[in-house]
Amino acid sequence: MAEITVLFFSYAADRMNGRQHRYTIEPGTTIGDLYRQEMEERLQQPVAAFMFSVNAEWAAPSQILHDGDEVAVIPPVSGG
Amino acid sequence: MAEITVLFFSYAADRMNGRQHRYTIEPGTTIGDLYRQEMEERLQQPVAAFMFSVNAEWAAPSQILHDGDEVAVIPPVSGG
Amino acid sequence: MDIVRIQDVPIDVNEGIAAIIDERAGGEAIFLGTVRNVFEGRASRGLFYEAYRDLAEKEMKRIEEELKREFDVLHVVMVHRIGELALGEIAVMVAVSAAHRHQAIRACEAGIDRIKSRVPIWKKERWADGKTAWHDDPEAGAGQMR
Amino acid sequence: MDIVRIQDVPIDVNEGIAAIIDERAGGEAIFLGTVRNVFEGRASRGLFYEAYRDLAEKEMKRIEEELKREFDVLHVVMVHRIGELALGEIAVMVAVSAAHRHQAIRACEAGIDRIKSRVPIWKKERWADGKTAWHDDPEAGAGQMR
Repeated sequence: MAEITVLFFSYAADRMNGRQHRYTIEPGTTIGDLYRQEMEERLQQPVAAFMFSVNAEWAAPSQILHDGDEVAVIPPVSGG
Repeated sequence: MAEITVLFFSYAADRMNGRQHRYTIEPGTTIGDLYRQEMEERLQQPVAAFMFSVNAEWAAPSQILHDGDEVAVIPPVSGG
Repeated sequence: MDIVRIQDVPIDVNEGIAAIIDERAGGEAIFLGTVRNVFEGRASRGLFYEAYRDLAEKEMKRIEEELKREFDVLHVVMVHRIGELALGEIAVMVAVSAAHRHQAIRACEAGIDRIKSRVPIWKKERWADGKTAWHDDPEAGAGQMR
Repeated sequence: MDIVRIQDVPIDVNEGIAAIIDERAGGEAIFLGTVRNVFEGRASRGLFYEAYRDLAEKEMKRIEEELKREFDVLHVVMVHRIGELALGEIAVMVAVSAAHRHQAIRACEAGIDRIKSRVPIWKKERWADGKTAWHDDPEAGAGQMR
């Protein structure tokens, strides 16, 4: 089992009722797996609606997570 | 007869040995006439090499000059 | 000098200009993004910005390197502010210097375009009627936000 | 506020920015033209600018009106300095504000392009070897000046 942290921003943080959650995952779990298991229902959008990062670097939904990883769920950006 | 003032700028002032000359002209004289009579030899370029203004407004070489007019001989601009 | 930074204090345009001025440069282009009093036809009283700071600064640094490579610019400044901003306040500054003006202007425009499309920063509109909504929130309603 | 001016004192960028900032504006674009230490491959130590001030300010005013009409900008600042300028000093500032960034950037670029092509201002290069030459002087030599 692995412990990971997920950061939420913008409206994703509102819907998840928090800017940071911790999850315990099975070995081999991908970002996409975690999203579908823990977030899709509350965020009400498919995985393709978001970008993701792991340890502050862009990551594909197919990336496998490891103990200690910090994942971010990144809605469409709107800076500027 | 009419008295007019001509302003020179940039390298035209250098070639004319001054930034301002006064000329006495015949009635009906155009900018182009004056240029060919008084300036072409020293400026060593045809009338088409310059823009002109009369009383601080753009003017064509065909414009007829009148007593008191202030003409400017305007080389290619290079501001900025 | 180059500056790439997310900050929560007001943006100092003079800092940006001082950083890019260079005797080799013939042109400096500066873009400031400021808080508008209207968005999509609806009155606003300000914006709240948040960023994923670590990734945002990393991505801005990548954009800086792209601008230097693609547009042959001498210096690049990119500063984005976060937190509560009032109307008219500067949210973002992009400033570049180059030998020639079109390089500088093209690079500056590419800089703000890439910040807006790639850097993890989000804005929440504070509408004049007291409501708030994140930009691009699908639940904010198609008529209110794009 | 709009500013159109030829002046012989240093250009104050903050004056320009203060003039264009507006709560209706989402973008401000500023261009600064500065004195380069090289021109066409030859080392320079500065520039001397002269203007036909009456006509120059009139033409800049016309450009200001064109920018407002063509690009829907809110405010326009165009200031050109004349006299002796040292390396790195600002010779010209164009600053515009608009609702959207691309309008502001396009208008700013059109502003400096039109100043350079139409406003009766001339520059003389002070070469590092002590010689001087007006830009575009046909006698300055094709290899030295365009």
